[in-house]
Parts: sequence; structure tokens; C-alpha cells
Amino acid sequence: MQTTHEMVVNLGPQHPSTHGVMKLEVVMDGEYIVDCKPVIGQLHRGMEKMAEGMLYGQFIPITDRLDYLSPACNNLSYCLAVEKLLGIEAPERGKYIRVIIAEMQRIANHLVALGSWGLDLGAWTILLYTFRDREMLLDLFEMFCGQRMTLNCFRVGGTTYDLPDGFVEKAREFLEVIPSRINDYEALLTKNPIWMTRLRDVGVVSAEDALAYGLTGPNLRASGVKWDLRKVYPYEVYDRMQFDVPVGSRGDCLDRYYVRIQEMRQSCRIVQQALDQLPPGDIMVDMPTIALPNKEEFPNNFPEVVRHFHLLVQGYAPPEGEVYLGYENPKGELGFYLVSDGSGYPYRLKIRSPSFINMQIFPKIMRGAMLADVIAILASFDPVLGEIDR
Amino acid sequence: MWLYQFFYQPGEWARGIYQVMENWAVRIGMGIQWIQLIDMIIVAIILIAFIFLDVMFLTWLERKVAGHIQVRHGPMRTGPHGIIQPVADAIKLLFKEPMALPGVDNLIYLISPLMMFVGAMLIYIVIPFSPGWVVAPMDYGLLFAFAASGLSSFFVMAGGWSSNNKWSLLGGMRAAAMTLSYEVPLILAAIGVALVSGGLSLVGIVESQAGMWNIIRQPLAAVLFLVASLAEMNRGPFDLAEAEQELVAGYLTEYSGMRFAMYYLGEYTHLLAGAALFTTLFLGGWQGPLLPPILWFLIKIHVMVFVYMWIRWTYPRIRIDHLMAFNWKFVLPLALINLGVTGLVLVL
Amino acid sequence: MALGLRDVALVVELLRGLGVTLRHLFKPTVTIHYPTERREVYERYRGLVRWDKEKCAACALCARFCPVKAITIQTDDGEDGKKTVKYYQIDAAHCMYCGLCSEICPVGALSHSPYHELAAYRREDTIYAQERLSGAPPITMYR
Amino acid sequence: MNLCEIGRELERRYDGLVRVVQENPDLVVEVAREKLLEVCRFLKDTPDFEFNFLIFITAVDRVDYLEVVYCLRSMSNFRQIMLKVQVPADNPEVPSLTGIWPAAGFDERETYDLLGVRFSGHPDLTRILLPDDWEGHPLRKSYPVDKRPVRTY
Amino acid sequence: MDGLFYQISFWVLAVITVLSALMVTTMQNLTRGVIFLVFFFLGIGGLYFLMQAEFLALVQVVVYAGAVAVLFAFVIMLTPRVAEREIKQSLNLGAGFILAALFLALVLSLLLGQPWPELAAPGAGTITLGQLGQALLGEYLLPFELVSVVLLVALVGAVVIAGRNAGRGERKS
Repeated sequence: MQTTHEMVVNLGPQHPSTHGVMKLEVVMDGEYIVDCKPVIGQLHRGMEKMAEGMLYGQFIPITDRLDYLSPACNNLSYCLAVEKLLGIEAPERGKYIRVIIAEMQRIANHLVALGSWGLDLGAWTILLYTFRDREMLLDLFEMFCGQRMTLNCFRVGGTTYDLPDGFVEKAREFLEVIPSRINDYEALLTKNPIWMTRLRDVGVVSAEDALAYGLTGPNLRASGVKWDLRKVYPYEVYDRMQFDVPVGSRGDCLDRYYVRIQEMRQSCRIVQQALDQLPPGDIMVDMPTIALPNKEEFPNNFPEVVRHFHLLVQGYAPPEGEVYLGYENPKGELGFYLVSDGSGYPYRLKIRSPSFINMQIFPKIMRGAMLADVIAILASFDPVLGEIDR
Repeated sequence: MWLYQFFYQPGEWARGIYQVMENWAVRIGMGIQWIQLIDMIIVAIILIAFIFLDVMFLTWLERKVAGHIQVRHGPMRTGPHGIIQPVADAIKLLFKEPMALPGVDNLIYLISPLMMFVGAMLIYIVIPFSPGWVVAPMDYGLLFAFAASGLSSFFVMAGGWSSNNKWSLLGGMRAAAMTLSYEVPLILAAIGVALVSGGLSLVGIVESQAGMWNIIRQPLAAVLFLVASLAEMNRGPFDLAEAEQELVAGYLTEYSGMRFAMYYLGEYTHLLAGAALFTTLFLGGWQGPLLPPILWFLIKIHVMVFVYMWIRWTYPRIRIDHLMAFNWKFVLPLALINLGVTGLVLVL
Repeated sequence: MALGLRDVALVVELLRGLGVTLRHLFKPTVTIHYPTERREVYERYRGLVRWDKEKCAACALCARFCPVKAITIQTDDGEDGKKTVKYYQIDAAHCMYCGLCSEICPVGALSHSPYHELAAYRREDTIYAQERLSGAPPITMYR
Repeated sequence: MNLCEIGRELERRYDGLVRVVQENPDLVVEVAREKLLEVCRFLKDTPDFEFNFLIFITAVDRVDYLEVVYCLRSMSNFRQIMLKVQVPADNPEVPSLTGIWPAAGFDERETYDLLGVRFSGHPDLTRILLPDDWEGHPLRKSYPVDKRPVRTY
Repeated sequence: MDGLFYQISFWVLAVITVLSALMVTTMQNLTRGVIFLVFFFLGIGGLYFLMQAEFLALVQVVVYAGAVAVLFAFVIMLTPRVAEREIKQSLNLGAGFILAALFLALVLSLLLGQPWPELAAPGAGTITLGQLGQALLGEYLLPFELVSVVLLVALVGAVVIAGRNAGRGERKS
């Protein structure tokens, strides 16, 4: 029986719904997908090679460009890894500020993920609502550190800025508004029959496959595995926060959507508690080998000037050895593997990016799906190409 | 008085004008046919002018409605509240250089936008704008409307095929499959109304709704007609033919400049025709308490257009196999049941 | 979609969705018309870097520490052994506004201005040399 | 059964071929190349080890030799271990782990792409990040790094 | 009915129909053939319209121009390597003309021999929907039911054939 010949179609780097410059070489037979091969590398900037030529402190603004939808979490993950290498910890207030900003960044990230997902499936308005709510968060970030997207607000051993005075009130104001907005999204999407049939049992990932293929973050939890690094390794102050980890049951696109919506609500709870328990105190660890001296008493206090220059030219002197630390980035487990040879420059830095590893399962779950499903599955994994290509 | 007659008895007013022209023709000895010809040409010009103006207004309305639903302004820069935006669009599209594409089957590539637009405009011949104003008061007006809309779906597919591009081929196939399978419930729902109002002629249907609008007598048919006409127009949750996120731009991918404008206007003419059909069938055409009938008709049409736009900007897109399953397993059985029940009620 | 009768109840959800969009239709719009109305930035905003010639001690720490090497500086030792700056330039196209230079400058000669509309027609315009770096806002094309 | 015991247990089982390199922040164990597959299966299958999650695979260029690094985690008892395999710099050849953990696929391709480590038995070992006709492996220390892009203006 | 416009429109439609029929048969590129097929159906619909058989004209347009043409287009576009290749024309014109002439003679002889009844006055002859309905379900109920059975069989057959390779997507995985 003569079958219609298969069509090789490039869901190419330039395509409205590939969340960046990812190319999916899709072999299609009519509307059905026979095989699909992701091709990446368009946005490869060679960050790991750059890191070897930079001091530890200089690399922080580069981590903003990893997962450009959640820069604060990337900074935090890198700073935590270096702090684990140096064996130090940020002071109390520094920790709280970091948790507040990181959880706000998680909400902002999920808002973008949700908005672009709705847009990919044709629901235009949900994109505008989510971006309008994200605008409030971006204003808070701009108040805090001066930039909306590329924050570069954390340093090894603490944060550079303290919370500006109007910040806490504005954050509380945001926390009152956001639950009703999330209810709007749920009203628009969650029980909408078109949305449900579009996502129910599409791109199903069983728990074993999820673990075998190295899925992490909301995609892993949607398959029923209760694994959240904030609960397993509670660094910073996550152990003092009460929040529960939403877990899906079937591992299909609808569960991934459900997990992300609930995670937004949990992050609101965390920020609320963190704002309530915010202690006074300094924001940078006061170890002379790490923290920069403050600049007011510079002209006359000469040893401080020498230490300032020494720190900025030689950098920190971490002990020899290697360390790996994974952080619960909104997209999954973002980990940094640092090999140090004692000098101020890292000998080798490996970035374990969640979207890169999550993408391995695409060929397996997209076989037999339809073209419209490919877009839905791609959006449900919420990949960001900055992080995939590094 | 003359103005009153224009608004409230448009039929007599039109005949009066025709009478004047006839006397004038007899006086200078011209044949009757020429007068009929001129009359036809004038009516055609008025109809086309109405369609073009209203479609322009529709494009502007769509942007404003989409804007305000999404809590933003919509066009504001061209004129107060972006009034001149449609003109700006038209000029831009006019001067855009149409691409000469390799491997494109030129004959079909050029004809399909034109025929799609013609198919969409044919529907207006049978729509009763107000008591006397129908271009062709046919007995089978309803059937003529569906014949015309069926025609334009063929040329959407032809356009998709001839632009020699994978995406538009997929878009064209989807469009054909969708419009064909949704034509059946569309006609069945309309026949439900024809049963209740007795007769297929649209003027008859409107007059039969003097007492109670059909939407009350045939609520289920109204919903089905709305859903099926959404699919027929490739709009709303059923806009699979030019699904930007999946097929780049569906069957419109390779079209640019004036050809794209033709398709674009065709789509909006379809939208207006769908809204007009819905009002004539279910909302009692030009029936209305004190306003002149023509105003009532325009208000109802634009309320329906707003509803179509409102639905489009709310829902995600449906998948092609769900679309088919939704039609054959849900919409069509309901339409048949509705037909059966109306038949029973009428007989008893 | 195998819409059993249980799913007919979902039609109510469809109407709720419409309700949400209708409610938003009458909400005031949040967008501003950019070139005519402008949003003023917050006080800590990191815009174009502003350099103060008198304060600068020509230590070239900023040029050395900038991750993307956007600052080029040439110094020569002045008359009483105190180093002065011969030429100082920041390439606004390369700069990623990370704020590291203003943070580490020992004498606080570098600070951030609220200007972020730095597009230019020629590449040369994106390079801000000495005098353009202090005080006066750069030319903004669309007023 | 904390980390140090795991290290000693592994050393006991594979006497000369496994050596604990570092313990304080993270347990790092050096494994001989031939024993790699066996150790990985052992870590994955034995009940009280259960390292069922592969975090990442990468390599470190120590100029005269290459170290291929595997990081494993056991989800049930929250432990993390790093395996290192020393490989000669001229022809770095290591057995591929895609059989045990499918998650190894992309990481191995990336390590091959950036560091030139060939993984025997990998389904399609091709460059993943760089264009296919790229010569050289950027993350090698020998790769020239000071070629700043020449400014064209 | 015999006004000037009637004549003009009749001749215009007749020319369109004959021309597009010719184009359908002689056109090398099949997809263009389908387009002219649509124009052909429209032409015939128009002719019916002129002969006051409105219902038949509309059914012609809906059924033929709307659905059958799309069916042809689907068949041509979906079978691979059919639409692109130019169809080879066997050019023995001589035999063609002889056959055509013979056929024309036969048709003409039949036509002219018959006494054609004068066309009924305009407007009187149009069959109202009601009469049509009565006729279909009245005297001609049996043929109506037979035709519906035939259509049903065709429909079921189509579903069975299509159903056989429904799982096409999964089959290859």
C-alpha cells in the first residue's frame, strides 16, 4: 500500500514557538510525527571557557545570561557553589534577602512559562495577563538592584545591596494581588475543556523514565517523584519556611501545568514568611579574605586599600579540590561543578543546566504525537536556550 | 418626511427612486433594460462600498477589542484612538512588494485569493438589510448563502497547495477538512430555523420572527450555528488553518502584499457575513422596537461580531483530531437531535 | 475528544473563561505610550556609566575588572608623581551594565546615570569618551 | 552508611582499582577505566547504595591526562558521589554509560564535542553544541584563548 | 425572460462552461484541471439558475463545486508524484476529430427530431420548496429511500477503508 512519503520538516531555529533558537528536525507522516531530533548550539557562547579566564567574582554577571528568565536563581546557585568551595555561609539577613529575591524570581519565571505556553496553544490573552503581573516583580527587582532582567545582585558571601526602604511595603502589596491573579489564570485555563483535551495524556513521562532520563524540577515532580532540592538540601533558610511540594500523578502536560501553578502559590507563601521573619544585621559575611572593604574610610586607612586591590586582582584563594552543588532553579536542578587549583581563577567550571538534560527525552515522547502536540510538549518543558547552549 | 421614509419604509423609498429613473428614461426614449442595468450597477456599488467600509471598521474593531481585553490600548498612534489604522494597513499592504516565488503554480496562486474573496461576498446578495433592501430576494436564500461559503473554502486549500511550502500545504489541508466537516452541522442548524420559520427565504425568516426571536425558539440551534460558523470562518478556537504558533502562518505563509490583503479581507468579509447570517436567522434581522430597521440590523451585526472576537481572544486552539472528533461525535448528533425534536414539536 | 456527558459540565467553565476576559475588558489599561509618555526609572537604576574626571585616581582597576573589557584607559604620570588619565573611554555597546566597575572603584569616580536609550545610527556613537561620559545626557533620537 | 563508609566499602571491594581522592565537601572516588561499567552497575543496583540518578558527566583537562568525571546521586537516601576516570590525553576513550542511565546521552556528546573524549558504544556520538565542521576541542587547555574578536571599527 | 440580459448572461455562462470543460480535459497540470473543474460546475449551476430551476442550481453549487471538487483536489494533492508530473498527451488528433464529429452528428439528429415544448412562462414554473418536499416524500418515496441506502453503504465503506490505517502515526514508532 503506497504510503504518502514522509516529510522532513524543520521546526527551525527561526520559529514562533521554540522558546529560543532550538531546531527540531521532525520527520512527519501527514500530521503525525515519525521521528524528531533536536539540534542545538546556535546560542553557544562558551561560558565554561570564559569562566576559566575570569575571577570568581567576575563570573557572576555571566551567570545572569544562563537562564535569562530567572537570573537571580542562577546567581544564587553560582554563589552557593563557590561558598561551598570556600566553606563559608552568608549572614542571616543576607540569606533572607537571597531567599526573597530567588522565590520572587521563581514566580516571575513561572509567569513567563505559563504565558508563553498559553500563547503557543493559541490563548493570546493569558500571555498579556501574566506579563502584566510579572511587570510588578520586575519593578521590585529594579528597585532592589537597578536592573530588571540581568540582576547581578548576589555576591559570594552575601548580597551587594540591602533592601531599599519602600521595598517591603511594595512586596506585600504584590503578595496581596497575585493570588487573585492566579485564580484568574485558573479560571481561564485549568478546567477549560479545550485546554484540558489539548494537554491531557500528551507527552506522558512515567516516573522511571523521568529518573532514567535525568529530568529535574517541575517536570520530574509532575511524573509523581516528590524531589525538591529545597527540601532535600535545605541551604539558606528554606528549613525555616513551611511550604509543600506539589506533585503530579500522570506526568502528562496537564500535570506539568498543574505543578507550575501550585509552585507559584507556594513561592508566594515562602516570600510572605521570609518578609515576616526578616532579621536586621549586615548583608555580607565579614571575612577579610572575601568581603570588599567599605570605601568611605579609604584615603587614610591604607591596609584596607591594599586588601581592596589584593582582593580584586588576586581574587579569593579557595582550597584545592572540587565541589558540586545543585540548586532548585525554576526549570530544574541548576548545578555548578567547580575544580579549583588554589588560584583566584577556577581551573574548570561545569554548568549542569536543567533544560539541556530535560531535552533528552523529547525524541522518546514526541514519536507518534501530532504536530500540535510537539508545540504543547515543548512549551510544557519550558526550555530556555540560553541555558541549553551555555 | 423623505428622511422618515428612507429609514422606516426603505422598500417604498427604493421603488420611488426606481420609478423616478424609469420616467426619466421613458422621457428620453431609452429601453427599460438599460435602466434595470443601471439600477443593478448602483445597488452593486452600494453593496461593495458597504462591505469594504464595514470590513475596514472590523479590522480596527478587532485590534481595539483584542487590546482592551488584554488590558492594553490597541492602536492609538494613527489618528485619535487609531481610527486611520485600517487605512494605514491597506496602504502598507498595497505597496508591499509581492514576492516572486520559485516553484509556485502561478495561475492558482493568483486566482485563489480573488475567488475566496468573491465567495465570501456572494453571501451578501441574499442578506435582508431592511424590509425592502435585499439585493435578490430568493426563495432559497439560506441555501445560496451556504453554497457561497462552501465555495471559498475550496480556494483556501488551493491557495495553500499552490504556494509550494510545507507549512501552507498543511494549513490548506486542515482548512479544507475543517470547513467541509463543519458545513454539515451548519446547514442542519439553519434548517432547524427554516423548519420553525417555514421556508428557506431569508426575508421570510426575518418576518416570521416579528413576535419572538428564533434564538428563544431554537436556543440549541443558535449555539450550534455559532460554533459551526466559527469553524467555517477559521476563527476563534478553530483557527487551525493559519495557526501562527504551529504552521508559521498556515496557508497565508507565502502570500504578501495585495494578495495577502485579499485573503485577509476575505476572512473579515466571512466574519461579517457569519454575523449577518446569525442575526437574520436568530436575532430577528431588522426587527426592533423604535429605532429604524437598518440601524437595528447594524447594531445586532456588530454585537455578534464582538461576540466572535470575544471568543477568539479567550480560548486556546483546538487540535485537528479533537476538532474532527468534536464535530462528528458532539456537534452533528446534537444538530440531528435538534432537528428531530423541532420536527416532532411542529407536527404535534 | 471523547466528550462524555460528565464533560458537559465543563461548558460552565467555558463561560467562566469568557467572564474573566469580559471583566478585563473594562479594566483600565496598564500600558503607556512609550515615546510620548516615559516611565521614570528607580533611584538605583544602572544605566550608562558616568565618569568623574577629578575624582579618578587612574588606578585602571575598573578596566581590569570589567568582565567584557568595555573600558579602555590610558594613563601617564603627572608632574608631582601623581598619575593622571590621558584617555578614558567606555564602549556602551560592549558594556552589559552589570555595575561591577562602579562597585569596585576605590575613589567612587564611576556612578550610574538613568539613561538607557543608547541606540545610535553609527557604531562610533556608541563609544563614550571622556567629555560625553560626564553629566550631560546623551542625545536621544526620538523625543 | 555515610559517605566515608561508602568510599572505604568501594576500596575494599575493588582493592587496587578504586581510590578515594577527596572527602570533605564531596566524596570523590577514582576508578580504573576497565572497572567503570562494573562499579556503576554495582552502585546503581545494590540495595543500600541505589545511586539511581546520574547528575552530569564532564571531563577536566589536566594537560598530561584527561579526567572524565561522573556525578551520581541516590534519590532514596540523599547521597551524592563523584567518580573520576583518568584517561591518556592523546586518545581519550571511555565506555559509554547510556546503557545504564539514558540521561548520559547528551552529556557524553557535549564532553566529546568540547573536550574530545570518545565514548565507545554511544548511539550517535556527534558534535552537539558546535557546528559539525569545527576543528579542535575548545575546553582543552591547549586551545588558544587569547584571540579577542578583532574590532572592525 | 427573453430580455437582453437573459441572452447576454446565457451566452456568457455557456462560453464559461464549454471553455472550462475543454481546459479540464486538455490541461497538462492536474491541479489546474481541478480549478477549471470548479468553474465548470459553477457555469452549469448558473445555467440551471437561468432556467428558473433555482433549487437544482444551488444544490449543484453546494454539492459539486463545494464538495466533489474538494474531493478531487484532495486526491490529486495527496497522492505523491501525481500533481507535479506533466501528463503525456497522445496526440493523434485525427482519430479524435472523427470520433467527435460522429458523436456530434448523433446528438444533433436526436435533438432536432424532438418537438421541444415552448419554455413555460417565467415565474410560473419555479417549484416551491413545499412541492419539492411533498414530491420527494410522496410519490417518489421509494427511489429516495433507495438512494439513501446507497449513500449509507458508500459512507460505511469509506469509514472502514479509512479506519484500516488509522494508527499510521504509531505504526512506525
